[in-house]
Amino acid sequence: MELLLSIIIGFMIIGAIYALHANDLLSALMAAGIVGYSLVICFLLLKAPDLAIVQIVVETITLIYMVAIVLNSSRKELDKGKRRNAFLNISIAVLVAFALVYYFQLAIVNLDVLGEHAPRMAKAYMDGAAEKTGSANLVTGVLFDFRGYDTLGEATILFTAAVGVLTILRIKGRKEKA
Amino acid sequence: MIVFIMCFILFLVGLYGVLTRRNLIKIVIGLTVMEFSVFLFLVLIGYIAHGEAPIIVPGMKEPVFVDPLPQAMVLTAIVIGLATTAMLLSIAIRIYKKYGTWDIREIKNLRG
Amino acid sequence: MEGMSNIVKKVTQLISGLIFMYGLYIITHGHLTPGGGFAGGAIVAGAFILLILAFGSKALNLKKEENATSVTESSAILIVIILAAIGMAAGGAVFFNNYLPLGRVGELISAGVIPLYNIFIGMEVAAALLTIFLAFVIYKEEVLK
Amino acid sequence: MEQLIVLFVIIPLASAFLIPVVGKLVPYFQKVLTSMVLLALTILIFSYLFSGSEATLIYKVGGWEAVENIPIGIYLVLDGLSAILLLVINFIGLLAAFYAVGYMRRYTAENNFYTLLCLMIAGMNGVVLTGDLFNLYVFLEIAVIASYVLVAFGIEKNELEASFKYQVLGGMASLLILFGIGMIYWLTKTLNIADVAQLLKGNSNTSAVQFTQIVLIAGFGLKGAMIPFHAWLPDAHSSAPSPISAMLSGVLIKAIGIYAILRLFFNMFTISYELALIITVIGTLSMVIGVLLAIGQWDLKRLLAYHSISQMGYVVIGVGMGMMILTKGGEKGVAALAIAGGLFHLMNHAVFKGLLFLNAGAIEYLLGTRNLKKMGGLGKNTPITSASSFSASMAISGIPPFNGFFSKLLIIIAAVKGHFYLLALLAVFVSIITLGSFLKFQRYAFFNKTKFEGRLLAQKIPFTMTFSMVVMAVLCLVMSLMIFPGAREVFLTPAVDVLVNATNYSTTIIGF
Repeated sequence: MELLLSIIIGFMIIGAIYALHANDLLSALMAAGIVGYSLVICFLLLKAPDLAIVQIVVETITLIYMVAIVLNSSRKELDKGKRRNAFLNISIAVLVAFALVYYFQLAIVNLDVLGEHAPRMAKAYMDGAAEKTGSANLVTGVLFDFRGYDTLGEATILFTAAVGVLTILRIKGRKEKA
Repeated sequence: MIVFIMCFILFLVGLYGVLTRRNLIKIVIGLTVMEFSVFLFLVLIGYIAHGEAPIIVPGMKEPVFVDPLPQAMVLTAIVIGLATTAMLLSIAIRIYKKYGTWDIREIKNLRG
Repeated sequence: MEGMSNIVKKVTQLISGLIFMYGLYIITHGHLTPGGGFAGGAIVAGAFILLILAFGSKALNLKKEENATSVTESSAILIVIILAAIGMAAGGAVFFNNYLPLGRVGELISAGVIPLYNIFIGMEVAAALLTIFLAFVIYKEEVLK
Repeated sequence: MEQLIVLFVIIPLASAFLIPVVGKLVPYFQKVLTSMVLLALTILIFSYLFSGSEATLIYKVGGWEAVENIPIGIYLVLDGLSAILLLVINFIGLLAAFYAVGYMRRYTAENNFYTLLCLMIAGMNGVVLTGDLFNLYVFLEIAVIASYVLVAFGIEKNELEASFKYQVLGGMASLLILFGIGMIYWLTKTLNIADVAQLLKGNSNTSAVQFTQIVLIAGFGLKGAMIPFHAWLPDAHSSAPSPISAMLSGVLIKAIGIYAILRLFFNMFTISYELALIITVIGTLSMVIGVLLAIGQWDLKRLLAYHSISQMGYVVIGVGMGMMILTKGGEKGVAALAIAGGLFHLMNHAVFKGLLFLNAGAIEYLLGTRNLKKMGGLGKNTPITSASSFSASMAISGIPPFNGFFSKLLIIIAAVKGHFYLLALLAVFVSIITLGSFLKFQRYAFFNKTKFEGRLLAQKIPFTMTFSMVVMAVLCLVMSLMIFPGAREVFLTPAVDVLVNATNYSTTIIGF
């Protein structure tokens, strides 16, 4: 299980690196889409069907938004003059990444390994959840009843985003000085 | 253990993308990649070996469920990520209309 | 944004009704099967976006559509917060209290208020995503003019 | 009173959802509703403060009682610290909203402005009230996304760029915070702050906890614009419309940046010496570098934005010193003094920085320019703005009768008593430079001989703007009374108690 997941995440990393270095913006978007959809596979492997559905649909809609914007804009990447010290930048990046990963590995060495998770707060959600919330789907039960307040905040965020996009994309910002 | 480290590497790749890319859309892609890695990290924490998906099916006998709390958190976080990306894209397209390019350095010297 | 070829239009006419129904199914069965307000709402929004993409933006008066969706969105989330506030009045006088009878697990009409939350949050998510997409389309129309 | 805590979040949210629906039909609806809502909330928080109940109020959303003493629902907790933050958010919000009634006539889409203002305030109220980690992240996102849009409200070139940079850095900070919350859930398997505090009481020096603390400091430090992460603040705060920069500088970076660090690092993690050192060093850097960057600025709002960073430095060193003294086992009196100085400065800064941005807005409303060199000769025809701006400038540079002086005095006394002589010296030095740069602002804006050659955009500043400025100017004087024993017990002492004896936050909630 752990091996299978790390292979998929390995492909996601390669896809992400390609997405960031692709020349044409559309191919960069496709690579980002691949990373998103492989996340769906990880969710299915980790027994999270709710997240798989939401991630597929949200990833599709994000791609539609991005392609709607990038389609007839200048898609060619403006890389005037390859960076002279490309090698230096990459080596610095790898060094910093290695140091951070080493520090992260040091931090998580004595935490629970994948799979050994003894839920404490969630134990009350799981045993006897049917009686408390009555919903067969525990995640919906947690989302709408145990932590309904979060979901209200969540719906507000989408409302804010919609109002925000309407505000930013309106035609005239300021009334002409009378 | 290796899975968490790979997840952290994906986070660093996204961070590298956001910090070094000059193209507005690639910065947004870098940010979404960072989001993916944090979501994966949260679900990985909640995974229980041989656990069932957290749906009560009538025929179940004494099931061990995977932890539903991180899944509820990630479901909320995915939609927050969508809202943030939509906001970033609306500002990016507006900047693109004003300057005609996605490139930050271009924008800097056009600004004069 | 002009529409696509006739084949795409015909296929879209067939499919988008199906997608819309599937989205409603996901919303209403949120407490029984995986999915729920968020996933179902996004699928419903996807059905409408598919229509606009296939038939182009001339097909409907976008500005009026945008106002309609943003008004439905505000009213949907207003109903959600009223439903939650009713919890304060009824039951244990506490915000977000599940005050309707829970019924038997696995039946459609069960889990008290959760299906109502699912439906209105699904409506709100669909209207929000549609408003954002319409804002992008209207903005690109203005840019091209 | 227990039932009323939730109103702090429900009322702004409900009004934010109501405005787009009703705002289009009834013309003045959104302005009146916003002001009424914020007035009601300010009165509510005043009633809690003056009721002197001292008890921390706990509200279990959804009615989920703790199972075997493990809290499972989301708790809303109102104690001394959140009370003064709520006071700052709602009162400055009320004055900014009232000011915006006159100022926002120049902008289109006023309906959206008031919706987003209500959402931002609801988000901040939610962050300050919540006792649950993931809930803190969700409401933090609401407040921050609303502020991204409000920064780019005028959709000019530089505003869009400033908002984009702010959004990218803000998005990264949010992901770091979510990453930190994931680590905490991994460590303690629970999200309730009090529960985590109980579990982390023993092993607070393992490498996992330190890694989480660094990630969280980076995330919240970026939100609070402390020195290594301050890059977005000058652009964002200077390009936003004036009432919004007043809210951003005066309230948002406090309610989200500083408050979250205080709540998590005092009440959740057990305070350790290295942590206190990091926080104090960041505070000192912010204080000194912020003011040095501010000297060369000629754009009025950028000057004020840089000063925000340095004044935040004061608050952070006040609290950092308190933490250092507590962990080193020094006497609690000095630590309480330092923390009281920091919190008092936090409240004062909200008032006088908000007033300075409102003055900048009034000047921009009249002259249409923000460049100090182009301004001049305003002293005569705008007496109210020049008087209020004079009082705010004196307050920020710490001149005796005004409130800035007393809070800086507290911090410096605590620094001397706690043997941090370097910090005391730096605090005085930075205060002098602040005075210098604000005298420059006064001279160029109001007492300059040269008549303003451009065309005056308006003859007189609308009533709502002058009213808010006058109220804030009076506040700059009145708040200095908070130092005396009468008013101090009401405002400062409960907040200081929450931080000084940090552990009884979790005992009151879990022991509940």
